[in-house]
Amino acid sequence: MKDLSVILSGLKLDNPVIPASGTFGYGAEFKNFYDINILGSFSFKGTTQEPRFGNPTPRIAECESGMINSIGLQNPGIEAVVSEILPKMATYFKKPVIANIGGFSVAEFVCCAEMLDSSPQVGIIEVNISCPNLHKGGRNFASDPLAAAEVTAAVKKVTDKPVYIKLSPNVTSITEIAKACEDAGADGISMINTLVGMRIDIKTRKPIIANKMGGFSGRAIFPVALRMVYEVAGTVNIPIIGIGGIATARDVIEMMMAGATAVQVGAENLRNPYVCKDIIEELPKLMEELKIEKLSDIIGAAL
Amino acid sequence: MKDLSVILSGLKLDNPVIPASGTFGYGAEFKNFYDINILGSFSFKGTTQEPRFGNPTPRIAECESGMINSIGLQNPGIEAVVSEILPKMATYFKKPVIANIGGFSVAEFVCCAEMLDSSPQVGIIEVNISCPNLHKGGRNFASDPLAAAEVTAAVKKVTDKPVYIKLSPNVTSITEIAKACEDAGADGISMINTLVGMRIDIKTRKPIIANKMGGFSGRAIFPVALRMVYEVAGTVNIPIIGIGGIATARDVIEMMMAGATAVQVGAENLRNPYVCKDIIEELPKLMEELKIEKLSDIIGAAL
Amino acid sequence: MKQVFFEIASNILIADKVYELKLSGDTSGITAPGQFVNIMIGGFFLRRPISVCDWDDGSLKIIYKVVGEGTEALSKMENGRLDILVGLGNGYNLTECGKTPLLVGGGAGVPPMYGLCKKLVEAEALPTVVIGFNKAVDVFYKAEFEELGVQTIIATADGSIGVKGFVTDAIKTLDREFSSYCACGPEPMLKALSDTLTIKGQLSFEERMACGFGACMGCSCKTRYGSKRICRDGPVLRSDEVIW
Amino acid sequence: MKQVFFEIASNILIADKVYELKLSGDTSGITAPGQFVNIMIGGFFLRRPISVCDWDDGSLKIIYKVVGEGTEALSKMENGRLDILVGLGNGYNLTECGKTPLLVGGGAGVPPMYGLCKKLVEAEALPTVVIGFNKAVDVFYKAEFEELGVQTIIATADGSIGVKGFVTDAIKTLDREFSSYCACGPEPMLKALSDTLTIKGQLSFEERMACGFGACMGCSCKTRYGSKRICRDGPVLRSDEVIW
Ligand SMILES: Cc1cc2nc3c(=O)[nH]c(=O)nc-3n(C[C@H](O)[C@H](O)[C@H](O)COP(=O)(O)OP(=O)(O)OC[C@H]3O[C@@H](n4cnc5c(N)ncnc54)[C@H](O)[C@@H]3O)c2cc1C
Ligand SMILES: Cc1cc2nc3c(=O)[nH]c(=O)nc-3n(C[C@H](O)[C@H](O)[C@H](O)COP(=O)(O)OP(=O)(O)OC[C@H]3O[C@@H](n4cnc5c(N)ncnc54)[C@H](O)[C@@H]3O)c2cc1C
Ligand SMILES: Cc1cc2nc3c(=O)[nH]c(=O)nc-3n(C[C@H](O)[C@H](O)[C@H](O)COP(=O)(O)O)c2cc1C
Ligand SMILES: Cc1cc2nc3c(=O)[nH]c(=O)nc-3n(C[C@H](O)[C@H](O)[C@H](O)COP(=O)(O)O)c2cc1C
Ligand code: FES
Ligand code: FES
Repeated sequence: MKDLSVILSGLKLDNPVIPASGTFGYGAEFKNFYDINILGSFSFKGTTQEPRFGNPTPRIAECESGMINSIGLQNPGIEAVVSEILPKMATYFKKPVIANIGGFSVAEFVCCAEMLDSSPQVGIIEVNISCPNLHKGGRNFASDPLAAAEVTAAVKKVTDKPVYIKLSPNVTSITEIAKACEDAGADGISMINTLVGMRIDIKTRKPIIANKMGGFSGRAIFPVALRMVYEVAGTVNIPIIGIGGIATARDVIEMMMAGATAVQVGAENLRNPYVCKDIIEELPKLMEELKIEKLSDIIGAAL
Repeated sequence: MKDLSVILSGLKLDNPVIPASGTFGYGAEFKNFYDINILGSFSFKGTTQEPRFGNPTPRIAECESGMINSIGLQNPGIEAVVSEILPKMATYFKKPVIANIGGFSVAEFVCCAEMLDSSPQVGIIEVNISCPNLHKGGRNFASDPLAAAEVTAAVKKVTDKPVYIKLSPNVTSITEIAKACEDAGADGISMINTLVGMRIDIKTRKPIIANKMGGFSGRAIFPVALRMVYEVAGTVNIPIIGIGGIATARDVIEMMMAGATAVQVGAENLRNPYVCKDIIEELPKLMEELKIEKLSDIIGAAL
Repeated sequence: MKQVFFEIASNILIADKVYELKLSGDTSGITAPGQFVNIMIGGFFLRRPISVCDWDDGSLKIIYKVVGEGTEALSKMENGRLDILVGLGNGYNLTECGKTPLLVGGGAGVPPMYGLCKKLVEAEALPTVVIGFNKAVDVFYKAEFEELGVQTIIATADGSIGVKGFVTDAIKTLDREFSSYCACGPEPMLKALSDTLTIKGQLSFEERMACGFGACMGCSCKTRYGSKRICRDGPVLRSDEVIW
Repeated sequence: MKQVFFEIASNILIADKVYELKLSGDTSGITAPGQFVNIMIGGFFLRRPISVCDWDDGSLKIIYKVVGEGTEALSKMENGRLDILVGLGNGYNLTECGKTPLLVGGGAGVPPMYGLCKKLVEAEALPTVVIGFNKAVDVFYKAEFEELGVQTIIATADGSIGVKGFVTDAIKTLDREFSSYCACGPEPMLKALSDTLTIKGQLSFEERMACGFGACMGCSCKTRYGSKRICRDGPVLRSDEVIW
């Protein structure tokens, strides 16, 4: 029997496979495809303080080996999530979930984290700092080490749950941001969020996405995500959840060798709703081939 | 008859299709595949002051819809290029060429530019500022607006040829760097160079590339390149050569609508040596379909 | 909602750039006309959403227009297997259609009207069909609708066949009361219908989609009853909830 | 150096994970044994470099081992067309081989030795062949070499067939003088040969490649005569220029 378990800040997962925020909703649709309790965990759709409709449509554009999304954090707001969605989720998902929160001010992150702190279903709070900081003239939290540290420290103060900061790849030095988060008390790093990308409709001569640009993800971004995880793993001492372009068991192994303790699968869920199940079934076979007994043994093997 | 011509800082090209530096050598291999005089121009392999062997091998790794290279600027040095290679090139390429230069100090860029200034074959000097600045502790010229401006101004001083600065995408704000180059006198912007990427061999558990990381390019990076060209086109008033993931005539049109005056095709040349010829033949048909008479009319159409 | 691997039975051109694709495989996931399927095409990242045109136990028919690279690639497949998610979306509600519904299809919006018409006829309703195209070469499925025994009016923008003008012009020629209307087609057509007709309608919308099964919020739209996902809560919306 | 679209004639398993692929198409671009071709495989960005094993007017034979996803995909193709760049690299120089050359192949390095052997025999030289494998199930082409009328010694690491040990062990059993040697196989084997044999040798090297035709500098190596590109100035290097 292969041992697929990994531990994220004291939370033991049966396996390292976690659907990524925004690509799995609250799990309700996927449970029609397979028993989602086979997953390590899942990260639910990014939640903000107030309900948000999100961006105008079209919100989706296709790319070679990937896609662009511009959902704009559509969600029912933290109150509805805590009081309506989490209780419903408890009926079909029996493991601790990763609660992804977004925000446009430090206060918004703090409010969301506070409300999630008392939920026993939440295993980890994942703080998506890729949104622009409306209080600082739209500068991104994720591209400024001071802002990233400020959010981290503030969220840490209001919750006892492990806090993972989700980083954006659209920066000159992601290690600098990761280090700032670690120093500010982050329990782990989730990385990477989407690259900023764009497509133009050559017939209409206009951007396909109503908001012009959006977040580019899918298989195409794997080499960038892997490199960044490798760099950050060489810099910080907290666990990393590797995200970006993962679609196969081989990708999972490669990402773990780069230094990730667990992984999240994003866009691939949208084209192949069974991908996480496929990966979980394939992992023990691939481990056999590669002579790996305990999956956690390979974390950072390439460092 | 469709008009495919475009003008880069006074230099009229028959069409906007230019093989990118490092993927076309000095044209000698490609002339065995087709008559390379059909090209708009081509950008030759990055040249440094001294000859360089480059990085250890393996230097190549494959990715989904792309590849990583870590050539490390292998080249015979500027003197050999000017005195031996350019005269030989004159026998088979009859159009002005784009001279790509690299450097690890401002003085190195200046030396290369000076030596190329007197060559009538050189139409444009393309300054690849993605190399680390050895004089400033390895900080990248391309990620620091001041360093980028310094190189630009210094090179401009020693040559009357149009100077295009080639930007790296691995930065938080590419518009900031582009603006700095424009303000320092750049005649145009070439963008983008490769994204930093990595792959690991899961059998050996080691990075595939000897130098661990390398430059990721090919179709996968097109949405990132397009977005950055669009951003920079909205910021500067000098022409842009759009580079990154271009493989089809549709990509060329899309990149030009984003604001590029011409384009460069990189990695795709290595897998399909005929790609530039294919694109040049396909462009008039696609223009017919899209009711475009003069290709230069669509530059920046999506802005 | 189900993943099924279908075998291509045939894939033939039936009008200018329009193909009819017959597939065999498990159709038990399909529950209503107006639902759609989401087709994986080799070499493309996203699936392509296409309406169910007709189905029975073990076979499925869809009709698609070649508009881009995905549908172009699909049109070249002569045999083999296709990975398809079936039974997506709500579809039309037959009860709400009433006894004498008007079915309106425009261009690539015609196919779901066929399946709907068939189910209505089976349920002993008396639908009337109005379908619009640009010109004669674009027209398809006139005979198929007529074989169902329903009155079928064609409108073409250039008048080369049937009533000259839009579906709304053709509807004006029908001096009759309808219990409700169902429509699928370009958004301007849907809006024109909703502006002209006072009876209740069920309108099918399109949006760029990623998942097609409700998980990504890629296809949201605002309605009078809050935000809805075209792929899951739609594609069929009631005329009184649509915000134009 | 030429792009050719070849038709797959056959693609069969001839040893453990080793396939022989016969192709028909224009082989006029191939000029010497030891050259290689670069094969585009659907879904992969880079082509896969594989040595020419044998060729005549209109047909080409290559032998490849399944080691990763590309060769795995190739092994599943039964028919169809392949986009291949042919005539890449320098190949072995027959004149330099002399009258009585020793040909040494290891594992996936055996195939080019066959084409070389054939050309040498045609040129009335008297080659001796030593080929090494890990174990009996890996062995291929013993009979084919023997059919050329040349002495063919097999070495296997586990001794399950032929001489137990490496090719160098097998060579020790040959009490004879050779005019030169030619080799292709894993780098440790090439180094061992170069360390043991004092005669002139031509050694074929492998490197990760992007273009395969000399444009990208992906495959450079340092030699005593400056830097060379394995794909263009190689894959065959002379033993006296190699820097180990
Ligand atoms: C619910 C629904 C039902 C549909 N039913 C039919 C049908 O029965 N017959 C038919 O011909 N067409 C139908 N369409 C439209 C069909 O999905 C598009 O024509 C098709 O996706 C175009 O793909 P392409 O690769 O050829 O075009 P490209 O433009 O190359 O596609 C690029 C991307 O844009 C998306 N896209 C392009 N046009 C549309 C569109 N109109 N709607 C949604 N996404 C689009 C594609 O899915 C793909 O992700 C339907 C669309 C939806 C949403
Ligand atoms: C000049 C030359 C001649 C060769 N001749 C033969 C031959 O006749 N028979 C044979 O079985 N093999 C031969 N090889 C090795 C063959 O190219 C690799 O086994 C093959 O590319 C592996 O592809 P893959 O997709 O299965 O492996 P993967 O590991 O999935 O490939 C990933 C990438 O690495 C490259 N790669 C992996 N292994 C090698 C290697 N050993 N050498 C170069 N690139 C590699 C691939 O080309 C691809 O770009 C030759 C290599 C070279 C350079
Ligand atoms: C449709 C979509 C919606 C997303 N929404 C969120 C979100 O709400 N919060 C978040 O932190 N990341 C969000 N992401 C980013 C993913 O969680 C993930 O970081 C990114 O897509 C990279 O992984 P991938 O390449 O596997 O898709 C979203 C991604 C997609 C494709
Ligand atoms: C093998 C290889 C070598 C390269 N060498 C150089 C170089 O010497 N100088 C330079 O400015 N860019 C170099 N580049 C970058 C390309 O010119 C181009 O900017 C980049 O690859 C993105 O384009 P693509 O996606 O079409 O490949 C190289 C790229 C590749 C793939
Ligand atoms: S397309 Fe994903 S929710 Fe509708
Ligand atoms: S692989 Fe490109 S030069 Fe050899």
